[in-house]
Formats: sequence, C-alpha cells, structure tokens
Amino acid sequence: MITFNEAAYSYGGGELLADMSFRLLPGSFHFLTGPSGSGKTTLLKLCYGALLPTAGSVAVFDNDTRLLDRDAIAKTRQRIGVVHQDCQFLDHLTLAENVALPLSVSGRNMAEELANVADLVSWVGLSGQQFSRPPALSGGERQRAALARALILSPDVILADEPTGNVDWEMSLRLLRLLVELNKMGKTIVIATHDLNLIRTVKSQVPTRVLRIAKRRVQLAGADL
Amino acid sequence: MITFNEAAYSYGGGELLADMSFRLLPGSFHFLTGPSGSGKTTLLKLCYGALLPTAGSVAVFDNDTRLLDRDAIAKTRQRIGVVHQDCQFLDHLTLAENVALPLSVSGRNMAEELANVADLVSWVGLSGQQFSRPPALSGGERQRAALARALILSPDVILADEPTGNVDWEMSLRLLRLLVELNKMGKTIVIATHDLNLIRTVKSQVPTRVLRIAKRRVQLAGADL
Amino acid sequence: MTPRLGLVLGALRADQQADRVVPPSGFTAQLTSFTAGAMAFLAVFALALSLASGRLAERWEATLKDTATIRISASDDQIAVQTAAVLAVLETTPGIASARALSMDEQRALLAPWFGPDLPLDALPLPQLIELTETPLGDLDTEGLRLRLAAEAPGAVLDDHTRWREPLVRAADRLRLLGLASIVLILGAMAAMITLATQAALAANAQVIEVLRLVGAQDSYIARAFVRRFSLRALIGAAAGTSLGLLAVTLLPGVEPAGAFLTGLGFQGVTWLWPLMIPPLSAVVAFGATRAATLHALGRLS
Amino acid sequence: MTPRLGLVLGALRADQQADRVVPPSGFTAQLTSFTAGAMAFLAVFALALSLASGRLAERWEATLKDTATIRISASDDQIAVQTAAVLAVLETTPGIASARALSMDEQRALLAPWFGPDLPLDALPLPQLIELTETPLGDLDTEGLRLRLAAEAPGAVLDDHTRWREPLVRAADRLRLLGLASIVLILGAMAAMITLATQAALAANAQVIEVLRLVGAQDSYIARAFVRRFSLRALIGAAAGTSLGLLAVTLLPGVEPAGAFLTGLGFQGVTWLWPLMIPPLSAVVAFGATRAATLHALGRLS
Ligand SMILES: Nc1ncnc2c1ncn2[C@@H]1O[C@H](COP(=O)(O)OP(=O)(O)OP(=O)(O)O)[C@@H](O)[C@H]1O
Ligand SMILES: Nc1ncnc2c1ncn2[C@@H]1O[C@H](COP(=O)(O)OP(=O)(O)OP(=O)(O)O)[C@@H](O)[C@H]1O
Ligand SMILES: [Mg+2]
Ligand SMILES: [Mg+2]
Repeated sequence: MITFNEAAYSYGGGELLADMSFRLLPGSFHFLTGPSGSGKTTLLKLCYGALLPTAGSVAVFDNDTRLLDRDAIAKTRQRIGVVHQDCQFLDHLTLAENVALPLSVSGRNMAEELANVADLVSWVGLSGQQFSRPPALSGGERQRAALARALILSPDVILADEPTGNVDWEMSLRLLRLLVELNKMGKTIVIATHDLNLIRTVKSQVPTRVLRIAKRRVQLAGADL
Repeated sequence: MITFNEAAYSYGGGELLADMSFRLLPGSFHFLTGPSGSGKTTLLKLCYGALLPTAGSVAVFDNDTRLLDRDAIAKTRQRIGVVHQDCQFLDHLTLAENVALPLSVSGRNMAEELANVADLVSWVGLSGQQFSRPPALSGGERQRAALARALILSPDVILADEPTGNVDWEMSLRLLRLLVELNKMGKTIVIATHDLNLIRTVKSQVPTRVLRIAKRRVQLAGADL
Repeated sequence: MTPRLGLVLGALRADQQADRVVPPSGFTAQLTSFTAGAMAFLAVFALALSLASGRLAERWEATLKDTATIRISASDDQIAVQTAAVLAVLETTPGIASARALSMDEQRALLAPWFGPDLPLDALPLPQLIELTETPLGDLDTEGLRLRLAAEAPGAVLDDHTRWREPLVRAADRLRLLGLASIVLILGAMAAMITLATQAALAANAQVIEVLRLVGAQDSYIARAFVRRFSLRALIGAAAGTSLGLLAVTLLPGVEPAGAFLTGLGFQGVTWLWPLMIPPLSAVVAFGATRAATLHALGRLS
Repeated sequence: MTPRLGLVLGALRADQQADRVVPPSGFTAQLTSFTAGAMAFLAVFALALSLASGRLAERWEATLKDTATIRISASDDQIAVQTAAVLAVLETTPGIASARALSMDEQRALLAPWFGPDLPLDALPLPQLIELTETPLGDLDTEGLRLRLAAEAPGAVLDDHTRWREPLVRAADRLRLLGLASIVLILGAMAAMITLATQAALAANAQVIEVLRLVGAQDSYIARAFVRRFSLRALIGAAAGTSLGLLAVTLLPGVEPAGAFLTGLGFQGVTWLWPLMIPPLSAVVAFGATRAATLHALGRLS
C-alpha cells in the first residue's frame, strides 16, 4: 500500500527523519511510536501526501507522491482515512455533518449512507452529540468524531495520530476494537501513539508490528513490547 | 483558594454538573478524573471564570466569579496558570514570545524575566525550539509550551487540562516533577487527566486528592487509586 | 420524475452541500455585500452625472452652433462695397462653413430688447451684421481673419462673442468623461476590494480549506463553494446599492425643465438601461476577482 | 538617560509589545488600507467637484447680481416724466434694492457691440434704460410690477431677461451640495467598511483574543493593540489615496482661466487645506469605527 524508499524529511534545518525504507503491506497493523517531537506526525503526513519527502521517495497505492498533482493527491486521500492529532472540523456544521463530509466531497449519494453515519457515530459513543457543533464537544469527543470521519468512506488505509490521547481507558479499548475489526476485514492500519499499554493490548489480539522512531531512523521495535 | 458552593453548570440542555460543594485549599494537589465528556474541562473553566455557574456559586480568591466584571476576571487570571486541553497560541510569535506573553499582558518588565523564560523553556525540553512558531511544533511540544506559559507568572493556582495527553511517559514524569516541586513551594495544583498511572505516581510523592466526576457529581475518589 | 430530472436535482443538491462547507455569514461576507452595494450606489451617481453632462454638452453645442458675427460700420455708400469684400474674404477663409449678411428685419429683431420694436431703423446709420458659421473642425484662425478684414474692409469688426459658450461645452464634455472615468475607477476599486475581502475570507477560513483537503476535496470543489458564495453576495449587494442609488437620483429635486444647466440628474428613456447593467457587471467582476483569489489561495495553501 | 525618560521609553516598549500580539499583515489589514485609500481618493474628487461648483456658482451669481432692466420708449418730452414716474413706482415696490437711470455714456457702451463706438446717439430717439437690483431675498413680484408700470408709465417695459442665468446658479449650487453629500456618503461608506473590516479581522483573530483572555489580558490591552493597528492603516491608506487623488486632480487638463464654467477641478489657494483634512478625518473615522467594533466584539466574546 505505502512504500518508503530511502525517504528522508527535513523541515529546513537538519534532517528530522533519514533513510527510511519499509513497506506497509495491505492488511497490516502497525504502531508508530517514539518520544515527543521525534517525527511521528511528520511520518504520517508523508504517508498521505501532506508532505513530500525531501530525499528518496514515498509511494502510495504505487504512485510516487512527488509526481501527483493536487487533485490526484485529493483523490488518493479519499482512499485514506486520517485522524489528525489536533482534530479539525468545520465548526459551523454539526458533528454528523462533519462525519459525513468525506461523502459529500467524494460525490457519494448522501441519502444511501445516512445509516452508516448514524452507526459510526453511535459506535464511537456520540449518538447524543450528533447535532452538536464541534466547539461544543469535549476533547475526547472531538477525537472520537475525527475517527468516525476517517472511517466513513471505508478507506483502504487508516492513519491515526494519537487517536486515544484524550479518552479514558475503556473508550480507548472500544475504539481499538473497532480498528481491530476493520483490520481483520483487510484494512491497513497505522496508529501513532506513546501509550505502551495500548500497544500491548492490541498485540494480544492481532499480529501487529511496532515502528519506533529513534535517532532519526525508523526501527522495527523488538520483543520488549 | 477556590470554593464551590452548591455550584451547578448546564450548557443549555440538562445539568452537566450538579450540586458541587468543595474547596481547593492553598497548597493542595488535586487530580480531576472521569470519563470523556463527563465535565472535567467544564469544571476547570468554572475555576478560572471562563464559565459562570448556572446555579450556586464559585469563589476564586474569595471573590464570587459571578460578581466580577471582565477586567476583574482578567486580573484574577494573572494569578492562575491555565493549561488548556487544546493548547492555543499566537501563531505569529515565537514559542519564547508566547511563553513570555503573560509577562507582557500583566505589565511586567520583560528584561528582568528573560532568564526565567529561558529556564522554563529548557525545563520542558524545548530549548531547541524556542524560536519556532507554534504551528511548527509537534503536539507534545505544544503541550509543554502551554505548561511553560501557565507557569511563567509564578501563579498561586495552576489548572492543567490533560497536560500530558500527547507526551511520552518519561516526559510526563519530568513535567510532573516540576508540578510537584511547585506544589511543595505552596502552589495549589489541579490536574485533569484520565491517566491513572500518572495519578498513582504522584500519589507516591506528595499528598494528593482525587476528584472523580461521575453521574454529574464530584466525588472524592476512594483508595482504588 | 424522469431519471434525467433526478440527475439534475441530484447535482443541484450536491452543489448545495458544497456551498454549505463555507461558513454561512460572517463579517467578510457582509463586507463583500456592503462593498458591492456602496460601490454600485456610487457608480449609479457617477453614471447619472455622466449622462446628464452628456445631455448638457449636446444642448449647449446645439445652441452654440459655432457662430460668430462681423459688424461693418461705414458710410452708406461704402457699406455695400465692404460687405461684398468681407463676404469674398470669408469665402476664401479656411474653417468657415457659411457666411450670410443679415436682413434689416433680422437686425431689428436683435435690437428690439434695447430700443423697443418701433425703432426707425431706416433713419439710422446702422452697421451691417454678417453671421458666419465655422466648420465643426474649429480650425478658424481668428487672428488671421482679423488682419485680412482690416486690410480688405477697414470698417469690419469680427466679434466672436458667442465663443464664450465654448468652454461650457468643453467643461460639460469633461464632466461626462470624468463621470465615465469614475465608473471605471469605482468598478476597479470594487474588484480590488472584493478580491481582498475574498482573500481575507479565505485566510479566515484557512482551517476550512485544510479540513476539506484532509478529507480529499479537489480544488474545483473548494473553489466552487467560495466563488459562488461571494459572487452571489456581490450580486445581491450591487443590486441593493443600485436600487438605492436609482431611488436617490430619482428623489433629487430636478431643476425646472427650462433650466439651462442640469435637467436634473435623472435617467431618461433608454439611459435607464445603463444603471441596470451595474449589478450583473458587479457580479461578473466579483466572480472574476473571487475565482482568481480562490485559485491563488488554493495554490498557496497546497 | 534620566529615570523619567526611561519610564517613557518603557511605556513605549510595553505598547510595542501590545501591538505585536495582533498578527502583522493579512488581507483584512490590506483591505482596511485599500478601502481608506480608495475612499479618500473618491472624496478628493467629490471635494474638488464641490469646490469648483461653488466657485462657479459664485461667479455666475456675481455676474447676475439679481438685475433687471426697464426700457422707457416715449416722445422726448414724455421720457423725463415717465422716468420719474417709474423711479417713484420702484421706490415703493417691495423686493427692489436699488434703481438707477443709465446715463447716455453707459447706454452708448451697451450698444457699441451692435453699432460700433461712433453711434450718433443724440440724433436718435433712444429709449431710457433703468437698471434695477433686486434684494437678495428675491421676493420681487414681477407680474405686479408690470401691471403698475403699465398704469403709471405706459412707455415702460420690464425686461428681466438676465434671469435666464438663475437656473445656472441654482444648478451649480446643487452640484456643490451633491459634492458635499457625496463626501458625507463616502466617509460614511468608509466608516462602515472599516467597521466591517475590523470585525472581520477580529473574527479572524478570535483565537488571538481567546489566548490573550486566557493569560489575563484586560479589554484595554486588547483593544489598544487592534485599534492602533487599524487606525494607523486607515491613516496610511487615506494619505496615499488623498495624494493620488490630488495628483489626479492636478493632472486633469484645466480649462483656460477665462472659461466660464469650470475653471478646472483643481484646488486653489486655501481650498488646498480641505483635501489635506481627509487623511486625519479618515483616521478619526477609522479610530471610532475600530474602537466601537473592538469593544463590541470583546463584549461578545467575553
Ligand atoms: N511545520 C514545521 N516546520 C518546522 N519544524 C516542524 C514543523 N512541524 C514539526 N516540526 C518539528 O519537527 C519535529 C517533529 O514533529 P512531529 O510533529 O512530527 O513530532 P511527533 O513525533 O508527532 O511529536 P508528538 O508526539 O509530540 O506529537 C518537532 O521537533 C517539530 O518541532
Ligand atoms: N460550549 C458547549 N456547549 C454545549 N455543550 C458543551 C460545550 N462544551 C462542552 N459541552 C458538552 O459538555 C460535556 C462535557 O464537556 P467537557 O469538555 O467538560 O468534558 P471533559 O470531561 O473535559 O471530556 P474530555 O475528557 O473528553 O476532554 C460534553 O458532553 C460536551 O459535549
Ligand atoms: Mg505528533
Ligand atoms: Mg476535556
């Protein structure tokens, strides 16, 4: 699905991430971990074309992101569900409308998908808030809404940046169960997190691999997790 | 310092928080916990006058918040350091300038305080980023910067909303050590979090009390933590 | 409902959804409407001024007819000779369309205001008046003519006193041009303001664009919503401004119809069509300005 | 550096810090400058138009002087009698400031254009002309006067032909008013646009205000920064617009000085002071508009 080929990234100073070569295979479940500021968010942005590698290449669905124009990247993103670390919404639309936004953007028939929207919203525990505007949601509620929005198009790849940073442990497990189910259905999943308990819990349910960023390199984490 | 007297809050629908009566004594260390959406952020906002109770009263430094005008609330806030859950900055200023902002706002002499700014920035591990703009910071870096900004005026009360939601465990411990030291110097501290490990760790260092929000009420949590 | 109709309605509905992603009102939107309105209002006035000046210039031009007079004072026997000489000179003067000696009756009519209608003109040693009309080119060399007349007919005096109206006509023409120039200026300012307002709106809505990008929206989807929103606002604002402007122009008290200068600023006859072009023109200007601003901003925020 | 000076500098520096909290440029800021500039430019034109019209009205008014003429045609012996009678009538007519019989020399000068200067007036049965000046009130009852004259002096004819210029004066006056009204309108539109631009900026900077509130900034601190930023921008924009407007007005080709209508739109003498008032006036308008908008927004975002 996503292939890093000696990719590197630098925001202008020194290289933040260097010499990354790995593949995220279809149906795989990856965790991405590393200290704060190590480049987890940056790596995810490389995966969905929000950033382009400053050296080497990143291929998404076998297309080199550096060769795609804006509209092609937009098309690609309709196949990738992204949960941003600082979840952003259209503040003038309701939660349900925000969750349904990718449907509108990709030209789907909304009427047919309304049931899906309601299902997803209720799975992330926000049925009661579906007509609230995002500014009236709590931090954890926004994170769950962002996850629902990332899943609504049933994308092939799901990239989630700290999706459980602001929710309690029970809710984290509930959200992970959803992601594990999707993974079993063949979706490729990458979750950036620093919560090692979370990683341990999932590891016991599905085969996962842990990518750890350390000293600018991405390493496959050992058995210590 | 802060006294809740049968205070209640409702955003317009039913009551979110009801019948809260408790005191945050000078020099106390409180954790605030409860499931996502239970009202932790709301309770903190009541503490610093961003919201006014819809019933009962909240007194900050012995002043009823409902009787204070905007400028008096502003004055009060200069004595309270707040870490917002979604940390907000002035995006056109550097991190160091953002951390120093409360000094400017309260009319302090900046020149004298520059050393303090540098110290704080380096304690939260952001010396390398002090001239970066907030949009160029990682999620965890922003959270640490928000903590530094909350502490720069050396406030009597520190209210932190999930201050470690996006940082790794080592950094969390480092930040907590700072808060514990400040508490030992007599500062009143309230931390909203759902990370029980964090609570357990601090409990072993200083006497803390845990307020748990459940069923719209604030309860003192038992020995299970 | 035929399937085709359903398709059309579906597209419409999809567009409505796209429109919704732009936050509804907000001050930049109001600013766009107001700017378009105020500018349209001013444009109506400038147009009215320009049209009124044009009418005025035409009327004055008609009155003036580029005429001058030559007066020949001489003894009775010399008069006829000198009149012939003057007419001969005028014949060969470039810039003169026609020249004509006035009859006694005409001169009597001219003098009536001074002497009353019963003046015994025959008893008077009256000068002969010759009326001449210049060619529209206006290339009559007055000084040269004066010199030639002095040589050929010593009793002839060229009096181009009617020329005093010429600056009036020129001034009215200038006023008309000024009015048209203001319209161009006003539309230009409107385009600039709408561009800036759009860019301010886009900057204020940077997060909206970022979110849309995140969920895979293509440029056309984003641009469509913004451009439509702003063109529509400009159109509405301009229509309101034009209506108010027309109302104000109509309500301005007019000078009596005999008034020589301004017949009032009002629009007359087909000139009513001109101000009605302001709103669509504003919408077109707004469309272009918004589209350029949006696509530019999308390129920048890529 | 004395301690006092240090204090002043310190305060200045503190203010600079306060100013820095408003994001530097941005499209709303540009919009404010541009709006102020465009409006100032238009205001200069309206002012020039108004002043030129005012000059025109004065000149025409001076030429007109509210005069009329009475012509008395009668036999030589009757003339003196009727002249006296007419003067007596005029004495008792309300609305007449003064009346005067013209001397022979004056009448000769009037007739010169028609007959040449050598007219043997003594040989002619010339009518006597009486020049009368109306009071500025203009309450002369022309028809009543005609009737009384017919009764008292059958040879007298009232000729108020100079009145044809009156509509011109009135039109010029109207033009002046129109110019002044446009200035008021333009300043009003500017105030409205700057208010909206400020509110757009405040809305776009809602986060800035929220952050400042969070760290304990008082209303005055926040308002000061925004108001200063925007007044300054409006002042700069208006100064630029005024300069351009003055340049444009000066560059407009002027009619020759003898021109009867517009002496060109240019400013003359002390009237130069008027356009120079536009930038400070704009700054004041912007200050008021921004301050009101900011305090209102701060109330709303409390
Ligand atoms: N736009 C940017 N310009 C310059 N530097 C940036 C930019 N964005 C991020 N950085 C820097 O790159 C580093 C990595 O940022 P990134 O957001 O990828 O970290 P992260 O691993 O997600 O951290 P966290 O766990 O705190 O979210 C940080 O030090 C940050 O300051
Ligand atoms: N401005 C608002 N208007 C209406 N409802 C609101 C508003 N802000 C919060 N709420 C609702 O109040 C409830 C409590 O919100 P709050 O932010 O206090 O929760 P929290 O305990 O901080 O949750 P989290 O752990 O997810 O941050 C939520 O259900 C939220 O939807
Ligand atoms: Mg991150
Ligand atoms: Mg919260």
